[in-house]
Amino acid sequence: MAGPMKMRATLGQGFTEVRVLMTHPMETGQRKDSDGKLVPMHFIQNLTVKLNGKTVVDAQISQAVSRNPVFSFRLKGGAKGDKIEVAWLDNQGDSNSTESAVA
Amino acid sequence: MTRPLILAALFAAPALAEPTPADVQKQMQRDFHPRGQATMERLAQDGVQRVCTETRDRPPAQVAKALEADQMKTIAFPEGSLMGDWKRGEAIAQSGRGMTWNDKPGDAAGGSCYNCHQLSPKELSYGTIGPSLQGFGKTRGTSAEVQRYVFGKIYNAKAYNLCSQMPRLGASGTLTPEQIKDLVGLLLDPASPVNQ
Amino acid sequence: MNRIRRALLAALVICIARPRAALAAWNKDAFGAKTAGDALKSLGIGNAAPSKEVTIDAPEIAENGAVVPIEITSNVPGTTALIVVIDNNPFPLIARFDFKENALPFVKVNVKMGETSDVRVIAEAGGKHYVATREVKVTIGGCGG
Amino acid sequence: MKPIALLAALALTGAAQAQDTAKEIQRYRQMIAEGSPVELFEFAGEELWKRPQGPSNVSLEKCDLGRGPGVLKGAYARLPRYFKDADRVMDLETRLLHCMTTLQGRSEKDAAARVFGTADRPAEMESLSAYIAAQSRGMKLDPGVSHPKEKQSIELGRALYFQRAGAWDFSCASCHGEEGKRIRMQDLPVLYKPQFARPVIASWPAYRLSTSGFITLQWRMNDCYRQMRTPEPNFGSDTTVALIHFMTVTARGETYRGPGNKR
Repeated sequence: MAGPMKMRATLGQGFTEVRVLMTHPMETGQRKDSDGKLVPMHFIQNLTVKLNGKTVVDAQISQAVSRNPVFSFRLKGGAKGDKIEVAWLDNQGDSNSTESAVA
Repeated sequence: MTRPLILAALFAAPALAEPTPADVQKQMQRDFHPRGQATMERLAQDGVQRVCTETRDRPPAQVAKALEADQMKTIAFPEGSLMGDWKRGEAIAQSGRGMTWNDKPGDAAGGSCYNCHQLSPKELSYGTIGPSLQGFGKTRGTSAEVQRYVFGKIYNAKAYNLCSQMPRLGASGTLTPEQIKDLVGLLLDPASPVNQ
Repeated sequence: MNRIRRALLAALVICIARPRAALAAWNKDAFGAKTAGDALKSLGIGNAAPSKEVTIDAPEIAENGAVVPIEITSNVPGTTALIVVIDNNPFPLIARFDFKENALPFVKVNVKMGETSDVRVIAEAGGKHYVATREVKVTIGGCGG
Repeated sequence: MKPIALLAALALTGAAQAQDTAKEIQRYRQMIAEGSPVELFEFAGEELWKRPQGPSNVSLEKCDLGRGPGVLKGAYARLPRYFKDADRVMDLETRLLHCMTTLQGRSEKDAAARVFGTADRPAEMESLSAYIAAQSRGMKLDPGVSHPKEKQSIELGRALYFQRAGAWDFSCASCHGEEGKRIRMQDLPVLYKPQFARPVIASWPAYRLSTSGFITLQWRMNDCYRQMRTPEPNFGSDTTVALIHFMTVTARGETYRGPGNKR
């Protein structure tokens, strides 16, 4: 039930900028819903960025990353058409990934 | 070839006339629906609202005087001291609840005071639509007249300044006389943070 | 024969280990720590030297603690990881980013802050740690839009 | 929370520092704009635009937003305006509702059942607004001003802006009537004056940081009236469209740079 993800990888000056947006509630487990009940913790824990199939960034994150996370990473060099893949896994076992080519 | 032009001109002429408050009220009656405690009667302007709309809040002095006198009659001044508990007053001043379509009718409302006024120096998230009331009681004291003025002003601000932007918090049924007394306490009590 | 067996075994190990490794990669102790000190200890970070080569770009004042943008970079040669800690958050460890050779030690992300706090970024390079600190003030607002 | 301590510190410092504060908050907003998840809503909106729905099981791709069926580029910047087929002035959301009923064959009740969403479940109208508005980025706001019904709508909007009503006697101008005022800490733009309307209108609809949801101008009208203690305005009514129309005309000529970000 993972919502949409969106990614853009563009050539910058000497590096490739990867900007990725994910739909995720990033619930801290401390927020109460309208009925006053605590909303259970639900957040992305692992995030990986792959360049042409090889992991280049491996991240562990906490519930303190804002809702609907937006990350930017920079990869060395890079060329048009290089394949970038970003995947995440949350504490409830949900996951999602997206792929795009450097433009 | 000139016919469409003439037609357009005919159409345009009445359309340009600025709608009167009565026209607007009719339009709103068509375009709104009641929800919760917010009934359709709330769209019907009373004399104060109509005059202030028509004159863009600058009513002729004579009209203002007459209507202010009418408004003064709506104020039910309780007997005895009008100075309540400033601590309860502070909570009422902080709360912005009450009278909206999603507030429950029975629940205690607030005065939304901090939305527009500076009061206690401890609260720095205050609005500036109304004047700062910090230190209000310091110079004015707590005489019966001052208490009466403050109570009356909160109960029905329009009795003192016809086109004030301040709601008629007592006359509209938002706050009870007891709550207004607590706000008087907040403004006048020497122990209130407002006067520190 | 032996080589084939070894290769098969290795493949098998990878197959089993992989998903588990992904799950285990989240450092429960470090992320569950209630103080920045405990979190860093769990990550095996002792003394970190203050360094101008580690930079944090963040607003001095954030209108809304739910969304505080930070941009972190390390110019320390051979940086392999960046760790983000927000001292006054209930769980101070925010993130750990490990960079392989093709990634620059740079991240931009929005984080939540419960209150005004120091934001600390620690860079790991050659087994050593370098730190930068920046205070972000958190304010609240009115009724919005 | 220690905002109080912070604000106290701010209050104690001089005017120069107050200026720094304003500058820092400006910088915060700039950084927010660069890292906003607003694109997620644009993305979801694109899917909704192309997804067949309703009894007719067709998408909205043939919907005419004023520049011809299916033309999205620059369409938002030219709204609200008069539509001959409906014989009335429409803003984006009203027009979308029209397309949902006429093209997709949905009942108005169904299409308008849930027009304001939550962070967990954005409304169809919100995502669609994000997608469509984004395709007017960089274009000048150019709402309709010449048709008699457009003129009528603008005048109605102006009159509504100053109409006192509701349990607390408010008009829009009660809060948005004088320069330099604020409610709590929130600045209040004077929306009948071009210099204030321009930056505001050019950034709606928007992602709202405090709720992580997407908000539209129809929502803004609705929630202002709620706080004005009136009954609830009907979604897409002439009243809400006229107010949006009046304010957009006041902001006319400004370059559209939304969907924006609100606190």
